[in-house]
Amino acid sequence: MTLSKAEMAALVARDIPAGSFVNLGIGQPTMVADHLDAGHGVVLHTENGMLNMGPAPAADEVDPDLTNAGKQPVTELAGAAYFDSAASFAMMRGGHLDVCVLGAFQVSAGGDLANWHTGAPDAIPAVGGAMDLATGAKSVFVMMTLFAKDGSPKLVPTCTYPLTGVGCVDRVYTEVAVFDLTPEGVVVRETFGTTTPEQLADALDLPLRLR
Amino acid sequence: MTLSKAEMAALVARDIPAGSFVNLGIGQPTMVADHLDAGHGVVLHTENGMLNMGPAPAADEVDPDLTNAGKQPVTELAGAAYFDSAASFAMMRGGHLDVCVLGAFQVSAGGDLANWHTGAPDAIPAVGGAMDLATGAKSVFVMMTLFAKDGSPKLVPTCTYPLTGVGCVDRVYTEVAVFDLTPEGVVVRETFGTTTPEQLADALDLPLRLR
Amino acid sequence: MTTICADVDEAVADVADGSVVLIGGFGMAGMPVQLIDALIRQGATDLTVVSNNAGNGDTGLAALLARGRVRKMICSFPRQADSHVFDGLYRAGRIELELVPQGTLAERMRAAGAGIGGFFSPTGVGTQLAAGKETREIDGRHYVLEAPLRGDVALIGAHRADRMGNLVYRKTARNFGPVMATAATTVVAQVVQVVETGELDPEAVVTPSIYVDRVVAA
Amino acid sequence: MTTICADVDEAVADVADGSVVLIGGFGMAGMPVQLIDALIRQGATDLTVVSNNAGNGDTGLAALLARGRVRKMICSFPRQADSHVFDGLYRAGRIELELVPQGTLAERMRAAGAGIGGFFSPTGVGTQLAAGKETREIDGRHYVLEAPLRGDVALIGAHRADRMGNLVYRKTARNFGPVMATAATTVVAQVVQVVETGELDPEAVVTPSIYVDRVVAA
Repeated sequence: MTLSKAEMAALVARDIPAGSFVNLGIGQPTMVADHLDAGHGVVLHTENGMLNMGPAPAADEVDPDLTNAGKQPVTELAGAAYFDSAASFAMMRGGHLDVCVLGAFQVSAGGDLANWHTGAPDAIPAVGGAMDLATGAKSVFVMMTLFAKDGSPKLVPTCTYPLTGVGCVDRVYTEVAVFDLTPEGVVVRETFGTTTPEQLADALDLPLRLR
Repeated sequence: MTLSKAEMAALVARDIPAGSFVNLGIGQPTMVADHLDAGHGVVLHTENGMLNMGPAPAADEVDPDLTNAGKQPVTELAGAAYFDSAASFAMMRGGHLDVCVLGAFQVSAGGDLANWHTGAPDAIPAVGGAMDLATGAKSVFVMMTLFAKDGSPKLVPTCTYPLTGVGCVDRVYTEVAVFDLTPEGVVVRETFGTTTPEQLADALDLPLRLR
Repeated sequence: MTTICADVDEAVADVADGSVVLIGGFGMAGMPVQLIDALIRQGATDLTVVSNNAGNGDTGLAALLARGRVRKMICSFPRQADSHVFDGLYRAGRIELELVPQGTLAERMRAAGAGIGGFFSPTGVGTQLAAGKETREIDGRHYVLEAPLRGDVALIGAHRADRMGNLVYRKTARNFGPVMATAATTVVAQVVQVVETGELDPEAVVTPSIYVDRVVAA
Repeated sequence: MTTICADVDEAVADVADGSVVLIGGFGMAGMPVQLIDALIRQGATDLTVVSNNAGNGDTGLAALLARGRVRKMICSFPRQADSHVFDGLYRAGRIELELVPQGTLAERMRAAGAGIGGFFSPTGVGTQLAAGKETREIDGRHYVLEAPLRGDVALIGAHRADRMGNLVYRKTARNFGPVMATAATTVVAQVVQVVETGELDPEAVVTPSIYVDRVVAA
């Protein structure tokens, strides 16, 4: 048994400290918002210039001037603030966000992140705010499947895809386990279903430590 | 006959192009504001974070939250905007002000400005925004007496006082003449009363050109 | 002094071939579509366009790209679900791309507007996007030196202007407008409404009039 | 998360000896006088204070200086008609002074808040205030490299806060408050009024709550 994407999102939401300022990357990380408890006081930041972003609007309340980083319509919660892109990225790069949650192609044991470019010759590269987030947030959480479609691990000794940031990832959420990337090495924080740390150690080309 | 301070201020005001964005330094340059024609559309900037600053208020309308760079009470004109100090100096340093008017201890023929520090051992130095203005404004006008109290010229071959900025002054208004500092040298733009360019050439240790 | 233009064509009449054009917007939010349409009619070509994205769908920036007027895009995120115009040009080798992290893109324009000659950023250190750039360790952290990015023209979308040229924006459509307004020689703002001077709250003005050369209601 | 403090003494209770304290205000406009009075009562000493001026008259920052609590002032304009407290300490050799051009002072704090490791500024090139600093010619213009300036604590004066900690200021009392709020580990804002969350216009918030640790009405 492995976790569904919704279950992974709920897990990440559970681990975000109350009152944190959080940026959720485009794609799967956006789902984390659905699992944040309103009473928890987490404030969502969107790179295009807003704090205290709310959920998607009803179809008849879509405002083209109010979108998230994925260009999807969102809403405004009480206490929101708007600012321009230079101010938004100053906030990110300056270390003011507590947590960001990003997707990844690969994460290395040392915390290197690759999530912006496959490096394929015909690929059109696009980086957006990923490098700023990876560099700036106090804690960088990654949500990804542990294995690529071809079965190769995505938590690796060294990234083969072009890097987004060096030594920046703190924790990796996957469908079978959560890993903490620490100065002492990769720590298995928890496993799900029938997965055991021994199975993970067999499947990954990495030394793993138990929590 | 020499010009009064008010006459000098009127002269400077006359030379500021319509619609300019202008910063007036503390002290004598502040008087230029009294001679600007409202229909001329000149917008005054104050370094502490405002555009479209108005004149001093009536005594019973003083607002301690609304002051100029000299900490004197001022007023707000229609179309005003407030911004913080970082934004105000970004505007100054970024070359967006058309004209600034500053006082000076000395100006060199090459346009060096000395106006922040006498260099005396017991003097307490204070620079404020003078270096930012001298460096950033498109045109830097100086208002000063041509001679110090001891009779020595203040328009000099080389400044002996500590510099505020290098090669930054475009024009010098004095009680006896106005000078343009050009790549070809110091040009006498106009003289007042009985003063002649020949007298100026005798009194100053500088080659002078006529306009 | 800000000119209130009669129409968008007047507002972009003098854009020269070969110009660096800063175009506001994050996706379509804040994109000055009517100004871009006017620029298409005006005919300037061989342009370098700086914008966060490289066009969405077939309107606005995408339409300018489709006409072959843009030699080079400087942006952070060209690849999107609806970026087929750019994708086609790029794959055909008909457009150059300079990819810049979004925060560095904003900060490079901020530096240009603020008179900063260069700045050390931690973003991108150790990645392909820092390749060939000067790096430096400062207080134990690694940085890459980034240069200011200036425009000849900025085309931005704002919400309201007063007749002096002060601007306010609306929600996340603000994005790149304010920083682009500081970084270009000529700044043209398309707004929904021009109000009388004095009608905007001076505490809430986002782009002061000093940065705005032309305003047009569109 | 922002704490709404019951009084100014609670708001500054943990300021440590030897701290770098950023203090807002341009002269008395925007100076958080009640927070400074609380800091005097609290007793922290050996402080480095960053503020545009070095105190006016005998209240606020001048009172803190008069108590001998400040080892070093970093400011742009200490000498004023009413700066007799600072003048006396300086002439007696009882306080250090680091003089910084006002725009560089603001930009160094902005850099600290924005994660910038250093920046090239044209201000001060060729003057005593650039002596000993790295210089560089970039595109034909000369620049001096300036370093970020961080605080342990910022004490600022704003006009209103909501309960989340979003701040708005009033007129030219805004000055250094917003940039100092980005540049210190702990940011304490003294406001005239705390309003319910939702009562401030999100378009007009100047300092978003993320930058504010403590708010106190005073």
